[in-house]
Amino acid sequence: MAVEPEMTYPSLRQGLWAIFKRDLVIAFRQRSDLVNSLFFFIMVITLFPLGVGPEPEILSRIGPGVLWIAALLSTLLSVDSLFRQDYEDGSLEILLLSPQPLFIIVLGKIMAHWCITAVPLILVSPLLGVMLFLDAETIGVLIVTLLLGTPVLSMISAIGAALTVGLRKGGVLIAVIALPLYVPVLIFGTSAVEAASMSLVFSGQLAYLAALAIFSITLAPFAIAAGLRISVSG
Amino acid sequence: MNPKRKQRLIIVLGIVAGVSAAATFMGVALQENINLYFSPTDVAAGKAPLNKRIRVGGLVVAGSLKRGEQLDVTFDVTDSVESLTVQYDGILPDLFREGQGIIANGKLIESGVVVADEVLAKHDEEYMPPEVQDSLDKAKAQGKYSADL
Amino acid sequence: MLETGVESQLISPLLEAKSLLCERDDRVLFEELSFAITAGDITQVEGPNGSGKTTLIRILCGLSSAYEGQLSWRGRPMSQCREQFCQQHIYFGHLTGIKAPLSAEENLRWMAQCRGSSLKGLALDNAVDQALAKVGLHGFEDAPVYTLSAGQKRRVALARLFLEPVALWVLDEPFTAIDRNGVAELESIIEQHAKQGGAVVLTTHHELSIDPSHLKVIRLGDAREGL
Amino acid sequence: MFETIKLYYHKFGTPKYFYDLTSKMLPWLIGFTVVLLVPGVILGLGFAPMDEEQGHSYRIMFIHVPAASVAMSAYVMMALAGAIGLIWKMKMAEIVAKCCAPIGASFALLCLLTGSIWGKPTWGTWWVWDARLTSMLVLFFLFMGVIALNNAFESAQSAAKATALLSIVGVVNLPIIKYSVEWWNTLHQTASIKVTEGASMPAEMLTPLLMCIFGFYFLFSVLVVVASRAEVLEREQRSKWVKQLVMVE
Repeated sequence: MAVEPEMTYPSLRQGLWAIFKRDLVIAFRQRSDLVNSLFFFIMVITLFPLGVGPEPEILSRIGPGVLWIAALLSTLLSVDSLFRQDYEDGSLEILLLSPQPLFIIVLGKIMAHWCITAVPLILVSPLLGVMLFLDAETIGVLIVTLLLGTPVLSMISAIGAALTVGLRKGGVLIAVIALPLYVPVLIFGTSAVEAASMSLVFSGQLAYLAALAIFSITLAPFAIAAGLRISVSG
Repeated sequence: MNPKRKQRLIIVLGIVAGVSAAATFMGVALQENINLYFSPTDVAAGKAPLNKRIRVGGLVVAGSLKRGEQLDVTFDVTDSVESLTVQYDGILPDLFREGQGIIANGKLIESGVVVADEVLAKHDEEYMPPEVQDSLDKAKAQGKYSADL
Repeated sequence: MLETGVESQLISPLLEAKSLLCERDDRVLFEELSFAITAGDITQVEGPNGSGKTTLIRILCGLSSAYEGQLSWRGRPMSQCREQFCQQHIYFGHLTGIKAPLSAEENLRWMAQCRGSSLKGLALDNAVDQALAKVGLHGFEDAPVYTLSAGQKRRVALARLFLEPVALWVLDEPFTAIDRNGVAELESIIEQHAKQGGAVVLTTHHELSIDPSHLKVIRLGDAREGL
Repeated sequence: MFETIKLYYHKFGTPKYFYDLTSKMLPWLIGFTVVLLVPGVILGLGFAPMDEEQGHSYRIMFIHVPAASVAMSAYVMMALAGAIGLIWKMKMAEIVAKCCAPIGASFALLCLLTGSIWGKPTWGTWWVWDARLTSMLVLFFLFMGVIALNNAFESAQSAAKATALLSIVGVVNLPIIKYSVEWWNTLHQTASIKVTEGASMPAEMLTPLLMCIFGFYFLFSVLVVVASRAEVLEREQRSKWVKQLVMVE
């Protein structure tokens, strides 16, 4: 009878926390990633008044949609580096060979990514909302929808990032893969804000967004983990 | 319980909890009557704010359409309980007919009067869906064969 | 350190491969490849470029599932004991997995945590310091890795081998970017690991100065296994 | 019973068996396609009665509806085949899944084009952001995503796995997308219940429509089979049976 070294089972929380902390520390040491996607978000939004005209009427009408689409694009832009840096320096292989379940590691990485890219964006959105002539209540609802919706965006785009991490031309491909899947989030997000701006009840849309968020947080990590294994083993 | 089983149990419980929470929210959302516009009853009950861009919807009351000197029109919209008046200055959509469902975007200037900047007619056509059965059923119900998709 | 491995080495092999077959887009890299790695073995995978050395290494360490045949770890099929296997081997590939913005110490710490190491807090700090001292990086613990030279980065990665006793080392070209002294050091480290009852699988283009009688060879390229 | 199913499943999963079987099936499939589609289209486009409201323009329905139906089914089939390939490592399923994508995308495109042509006389515009139009457009995008991903990989094995995963994710999302788009579009509609004036589709219209739908399904299966056979030959070009086949012919 062979004596085996005892298997130590680290708690799932410990694995999640370790990778989350690592990614946050790295992001704060290389601030460019953090700042770039935020500035992209701000600049896209400031382009709209220049493109469609500065009339408050028009801007307040398209404002929620503009903010949402800018959020969506900046998520898409930043997600390419989510696994690519790890893939290029080899730490993705180490993560894949961890005894921890891969989906937990993936979840930790995406949580860190969300904190780095989505949170600053949500924090500046009230300011941009004011620049687009949205009223206070609308801005409040907008922030709630972004809070619920951006995790879904992160999860969906991470699936694209996982599948394309081994490929040289990742960026555009992620967009082609992920954009069609963004449709429901965009619809429910903008619709809630629009309803709020008309003083209609919007709790229904928020409930849909919450359902999408929980659903994607629960199941997407498994798809992302499978995608990473396919990309790395290929 | 051995640690591996325990870990698996936690994962399975997590998935079950997540999926059922999502389902619960979905259920809440479906219960919630998502109003995309104010009905004349809502407006009569004072739910719609004054002087704010809102959306109202209902059926055009037969015989209520009055055309002004130029493009301006007024008509009444009802949900068969209450009704309100819509003033509009612009070209009505092709599908606009009396008895037809419409949506108007605009401002409520006084109780029961909406100044619309946009009037949308409900798509009269019932579209034929890709699924055969569905399309046939609808065509049956409609009695005509209309633009699909 | 590895006393647990000593008993098992006499009884059953650590890693066993039975009739492995790997096809890469209609080209058979190897087929009917069978071998066993027992504790104390140093096994070198040999073959010309493109013969599938790295592919075999990636299959052995569990990164690639593009194979047919059976792999087992301590007598159990690999699919049933992935966690144990992951905890009891270290893979060291072409890419080191070292994060440049982090310090050497931080790098080793997250690697240990990621492996689900039982070391925590002070014990982990000590283990990290000792491992770094072992690869000659004493005094460089807190410097961000991007300030180190390529060889030093490689050493940071190698320090991972000393964090905790691990049964199997899977090394793919471990001698890249390491100076002559370093190579000799690494070779003696590998031999020592084998002597203590560990096992090593490696590929290298470098002529090993390890005693050939201790060295097992898996030869790829002529489609049949050596051993 | 179960064992025999398993046996046949594995047998069918081998490229050679698939090739032999489809050699026998293909004439039948083509036969059914022709028998259904030719009279279906002729009857539909030429002889079915004119619609009282839309005149002749409704006739495009005989192409449009089947195309939409087949495009949807193609996506589901692609995901199913992909899942089988991913889980049981069945090569044949991977090949079929790969072949479904461009064919399904073509049908979705055909559906969008015919819809647009139909929209012009009916709505007076080439495009309407209608729920069904929009969800068909999204379906087309999903197909394009799968095709793009498949082309991006150099290794056919990884490509098959990656696209299988993507199409499974897409299938999970398909109902959510469809539902949300439909719900989004109800903005343009009132909640009023339409009063229906009974009267059903006359048999002269229904018959050609059904013939066209089934004909399109057979057409789809013919296309998938032909494409898969070509793919099988290319992948297995080094195997003995393909060499023999080439020698004989």
